[in-house]
Amino acid sequence: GNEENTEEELEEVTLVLDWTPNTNHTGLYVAESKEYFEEEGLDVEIVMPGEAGADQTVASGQAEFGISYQEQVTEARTQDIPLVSIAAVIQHNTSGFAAPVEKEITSPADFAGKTYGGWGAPVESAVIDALMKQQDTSVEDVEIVNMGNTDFFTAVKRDVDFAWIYYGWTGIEAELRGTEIDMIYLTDYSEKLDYYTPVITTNETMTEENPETIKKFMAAVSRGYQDAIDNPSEAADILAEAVPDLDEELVHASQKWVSPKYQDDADRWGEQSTEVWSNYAEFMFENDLLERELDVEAAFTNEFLPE
Amino acid sequence: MSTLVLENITKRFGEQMILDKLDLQVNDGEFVSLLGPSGSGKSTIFHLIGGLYQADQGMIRLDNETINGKKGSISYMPQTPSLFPWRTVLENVILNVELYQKPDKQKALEMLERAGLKDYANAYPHELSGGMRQRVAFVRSLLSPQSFICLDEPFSSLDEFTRLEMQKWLLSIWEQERPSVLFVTHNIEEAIFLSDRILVLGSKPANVIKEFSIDFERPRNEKLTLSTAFLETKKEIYQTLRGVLDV
Amino acid sequence: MSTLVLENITKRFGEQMILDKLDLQVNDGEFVSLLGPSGSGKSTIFHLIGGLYQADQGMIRLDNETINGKKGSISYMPQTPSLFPWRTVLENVILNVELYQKPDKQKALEMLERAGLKDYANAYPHELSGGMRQRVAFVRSLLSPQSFICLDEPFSSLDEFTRLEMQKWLLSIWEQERPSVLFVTHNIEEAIFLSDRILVLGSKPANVIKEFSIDFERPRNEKLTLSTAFLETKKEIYQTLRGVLDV
Amino acid sequence: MFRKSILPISVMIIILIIWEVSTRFFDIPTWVLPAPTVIIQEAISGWDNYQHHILSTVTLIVSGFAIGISVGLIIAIVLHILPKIREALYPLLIMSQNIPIIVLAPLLVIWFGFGVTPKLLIITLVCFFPIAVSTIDGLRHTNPELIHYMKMAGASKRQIFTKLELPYAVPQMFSGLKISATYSVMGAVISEWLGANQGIGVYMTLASSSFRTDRVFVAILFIMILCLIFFAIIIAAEKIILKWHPSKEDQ
Amino acid sequence: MFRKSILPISVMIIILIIWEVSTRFFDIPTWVLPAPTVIIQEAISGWDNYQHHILSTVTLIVSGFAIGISVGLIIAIVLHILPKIREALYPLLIMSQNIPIIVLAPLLVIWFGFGVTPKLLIITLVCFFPIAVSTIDGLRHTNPELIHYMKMAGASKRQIFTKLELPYAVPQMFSGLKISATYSVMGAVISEWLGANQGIGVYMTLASSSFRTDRVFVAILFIMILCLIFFAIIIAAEKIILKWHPSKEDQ
Ligand SMILES: Nc1ncnc2c1ncn2[C@@H]1O[C@H](COP(=O)(O)OP(=O)(O)OP(=O)(O)O)[C@@H](O)[C@H]1O
Ligand SMILES: Nc1ncnc2c1ncn2[C@@H]1O[C@H](COP(=O)(O)OP(=O)(O)OP(=O)(O)O)[C@@H](O)[C@H]1O
Ligand SMILES: [Mg+2]
Ligand SMILES: [Mg+2]
Repeated sequence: GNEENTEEELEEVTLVLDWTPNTNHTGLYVAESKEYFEEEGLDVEIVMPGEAGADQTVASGQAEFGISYQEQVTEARTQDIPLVSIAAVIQHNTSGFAAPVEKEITSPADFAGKTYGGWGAPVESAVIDALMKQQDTSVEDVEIVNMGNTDFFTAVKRDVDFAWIYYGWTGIEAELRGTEIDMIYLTDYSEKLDYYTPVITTNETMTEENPETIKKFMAAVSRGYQDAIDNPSEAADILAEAVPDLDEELVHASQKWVSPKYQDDADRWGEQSTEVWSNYAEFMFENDLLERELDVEAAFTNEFLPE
Repeated sequence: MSTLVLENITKRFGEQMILDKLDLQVNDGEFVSLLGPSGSGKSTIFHLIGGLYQADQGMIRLDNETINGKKGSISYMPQTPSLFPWRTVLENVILNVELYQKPDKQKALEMLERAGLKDYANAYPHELSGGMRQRVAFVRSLLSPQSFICLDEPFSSLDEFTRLEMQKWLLSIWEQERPSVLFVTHNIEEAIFLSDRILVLGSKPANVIKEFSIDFERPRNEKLTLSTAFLETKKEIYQTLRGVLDV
Repeated sequence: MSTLVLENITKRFGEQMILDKLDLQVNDGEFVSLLGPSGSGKSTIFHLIGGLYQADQGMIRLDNETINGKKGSISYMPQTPSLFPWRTVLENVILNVELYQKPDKQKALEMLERAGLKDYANAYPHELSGGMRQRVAFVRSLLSPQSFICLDEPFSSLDEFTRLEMQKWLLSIWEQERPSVLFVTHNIEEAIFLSDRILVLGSKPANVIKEFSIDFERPRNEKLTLSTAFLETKKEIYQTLRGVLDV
Repeated sequence: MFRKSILPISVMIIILIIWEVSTRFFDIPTWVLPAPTVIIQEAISGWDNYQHHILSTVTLIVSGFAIGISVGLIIAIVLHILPKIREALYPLLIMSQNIPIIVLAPLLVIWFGFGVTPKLLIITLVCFFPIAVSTIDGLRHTNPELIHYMKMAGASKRQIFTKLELPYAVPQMFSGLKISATYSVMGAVISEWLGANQGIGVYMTLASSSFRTDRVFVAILFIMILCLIFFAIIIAAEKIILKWHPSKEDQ
Repeated sequence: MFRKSILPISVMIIILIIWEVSTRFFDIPTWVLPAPTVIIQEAISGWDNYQHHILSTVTLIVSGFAIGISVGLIIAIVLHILPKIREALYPLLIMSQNIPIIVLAPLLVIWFGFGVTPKLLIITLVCFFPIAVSTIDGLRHTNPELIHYMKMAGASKRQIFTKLELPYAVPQMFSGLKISATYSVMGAVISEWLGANQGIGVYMTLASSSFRTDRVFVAILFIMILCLIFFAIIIAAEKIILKWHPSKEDQ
């Protein structure tokens, strides 16, 4: 970077989050707080998308970067939406099906006869079915209700027995509350379901016309996540300070849990592999979740990650 | 079968004293008219009797029952027709009966016919002329079940003949059923023709300046209005009223 | 400076024929009264002249200009006061002037004083008595800038003396400025006292049954009403009207 | 009725044409803004897929709207008859409109589960307010001359209310009804986001999350059609009930 | 004014007490339904953290509401004066209320970015409708006797409008204003979900996503307070403007 850059020369870019800030985003806030972006000559505005969601905004060029999920990018690309994933924030899928211990759901076979609370997407039943097939049961025995925006803890109070959560946030909250839950990770039961969630995205216009900007951006972000990996507690402080309305205790606990997962077994933070992308795309296609097959190579790239 | 007594009634609107210690009595079966300058307080007296306003002071008694602020004890025809725009003429005239019992539409239709409104039973008020609306309001008050009747300029918008018709009709009803009537008019002849007694009101604040007993024989008919005695009385009342205005 | 001519005017409401080939003329500076039974169509004639309704047939001309359906050519006082409840008395009387020019409040106040409403300039209409509202509407029409004046029973709610005051006032204005006036009333004496000519309307459908020229000398004063000639005329008109109603 | 709809329909058609042409001209991708023809095509070809959604939503709207206006009217009437209660509860009424549904959702779920009850509650919450406010205001502005007459005639409060104030408030009530009707459709769609297995709202979120903007617009299309139908019913009822009104005549 | 607020305030206090007692009695966890005392405590201790959110939202509401009612009034007036246009556009008006904001959101962001424009648009969209509908209805129900008088007096359409219809519609307009004012606050909060960095809506979603139910309720508390303040302003204005109304007197 060229530190001598005066402020007015900073290039303004917008980054749209997937939802509210959480520990998936820590690296971004660290990069901002430690002025890594400035050092790269960027002025980054981090925006919460609210109901709008990031994908279309990024694809249309209203924002340069966004946070999304592999599943979304896959679906978007098969609809000709020019979204490209440029980094995996967390190497392995940390999501899974959770249930309070008293529901006695410890393996996918226990799903049978229980009620699942989801948001009504077809992918849910496909994934549940994939897990249950491993144990010779089928999603047909599961009652699926749509719980909309209702959060996990509220939902399981009522008709719902289990739901799909990120352990790094909701699971940690459960720990803090002393609510004991059983967690069934997707990765434990199916290779194909070890997809990237979340990922950092940009659009094709950017990759074609502004690769330099992306490089600079990724350089700063990488440093941010590296710091978060090296020093979870300091990173958590930065996030909590940047977004004071978050619960500080949750941020710290979550950060401690998430930090080692950012890079995990990869060579460097953000690395994505063709195998993961094609695995999940295949899974989706096989389950009629995609209308056509994904051009895997175009969906992601590692070229903007720093060496 | 009703005697109305107003005793020592005082009424103010804001600063303005409208009635000052007014005394007034309508005996059982008596027909009393009120004459007085515009704005003197005649309608206000009705509003007090009807219980719409509270007197600042004094007592209003109907058959020895105090009715200060008590509503619904009189049958009332307001100065403006106050018809309900969404009700037809027929529905309007039975409004008052409806408040107390199941209305007798046949009787209402007969009354409307008498008032020359037979063809308009199903018209809405906005389709009527001013005088027709007034007649509707008059029929409505006649249909009311109360036995004490207060009429506030009921015939002001009628031509002389329709007016005479209505007067004669009113008298015929009065002679049959002998309700007590308190009647406001600006027409001295009308007052003399109809009343047993005429009260002339002064102004600012209003009070009964003079009282005239009208002793012409009943039943009366229109010929009376041509008699000298009638014209004599008229002149006298006229002079009194003029005096009121000059004060 | 206005001559009004109605030629061959026919007006129906639905099935009902109200006016049938009516002819009527008011000459420049003339004061013409309309007498006729309630519901005969007097107000309707005004509504036609004022352009509110369209005649089904016939021509209305003011100074040779056809004004069928043309509004705003006359100064008009409706049968009901039609005051704006959110405007004070003063604001109400200048309403009409406002439509054409900047109103002269001083003049309006003087007029109100003349009408005995000086103390009520800032009152709202609901604070007035019926007769007072009528006077407000009267003042409003007098203040209107148009030179042809149509008055629909302007004094029906006034006591005899206030009424006489208003009549004299109207006459004094009329004698000064000589507007053409078309005047509806149910009071025959009033019609004779004020008019140059009286038209008696028949009913269902209405038409001019008879015309009376009133040639009493001007300026007139109230003594006129006691003269035999006056009483004679009155009787005659009375008979005509009675005839109309008997038909 | 028919002649009257020519104008709005032509305006609609013009808008659609402009829309169609500009999407083609500027080459706007379908996922940003699908052309009307694309939407119609999807509406036709997908009919079998989504018709059950529409049916479910319509049921929800009708029952929710019925409950909503009943509640609104009852509240208005009670608050009008009992002014003390009005003073006490009016602020609460207003507050009720400011509980963000997103926040209410978890509570509703805890109390009522994922069934139809919380959804009806939300529609009711959305619907009752305009009709209640309009009716209260309408009732309070009854012509005082007529009220005076009724009082003098000895009408009881109830009679004044049923015979005078209520009919007098009808025009204003209809203003509220129109607003409520409009919102009821939206309310139903929102309520479905609270957790439902079918309905236009569900169809729409699914379409939205899988980037099928054309389907999102199909959903909007049906929402609008439903809404217009509702509105038309209200206006027809208004025409019938207010037929006495003189202002209708010279127009 | 003061005496009048005693009643609603006592009702509020009673509700709060019931709420407080039942949360304690049934031992309801804070993350399900925090007790009022907990909320107040958080409201006080967190003041420094969230006051900028409130300021930002208030600015948004005030400007959005101002634009919204202006648009609503202008639309009502134009549609009233030009009945042809009314026929053509009224259905579109109704439709405008049925574009789900959640669907509009991505489009608005794509068209206008994350600035203040799309937010004001949403508030306007939410606000303008009740005032427009009420005003149109109010204008149409002007006392026909007075209209006849004005016509006979030769008043131009504009004069009839400004001197008669507009003042006559004022009571009904205020019904609409009250509904609009109520919605403007909610509209602002919703608009912030469209992507904003501060505001009560942002504060609320943040609180909600980190399971801080007490803070969510602090947000609701402020939404309600804001809403009541707005409503009170409208009612005060109504009192002043409608002071001539006789119905006010005998109450
Ligand atoms: N609600 C009110 N508020 C204030 N003043 C009022 C009210 N009602 C009547 N007044 C005043 O009381 C006085 C008497 O009014 P009232 O209507 O009784 O007169 P009236 O004798 O019936 O006159 P008219 O013959 O013109 O009908 C008037 O000066 C009027 O201004
Ligand atoms: N808008 C209307 N719709 C239907 N019929 C009407 C309408 N206006 C007036 N009429 C009818 O026209 C006839 C004449 O009415 P108009 O008001 O002209 O009478 P008028 O001579 O002024 O009577 P009055 O002396 O009672 O005021 C009446 O029979 C009335 O019913
Ligand atoms: Mg009176
Ligand atoms: Mg008339």
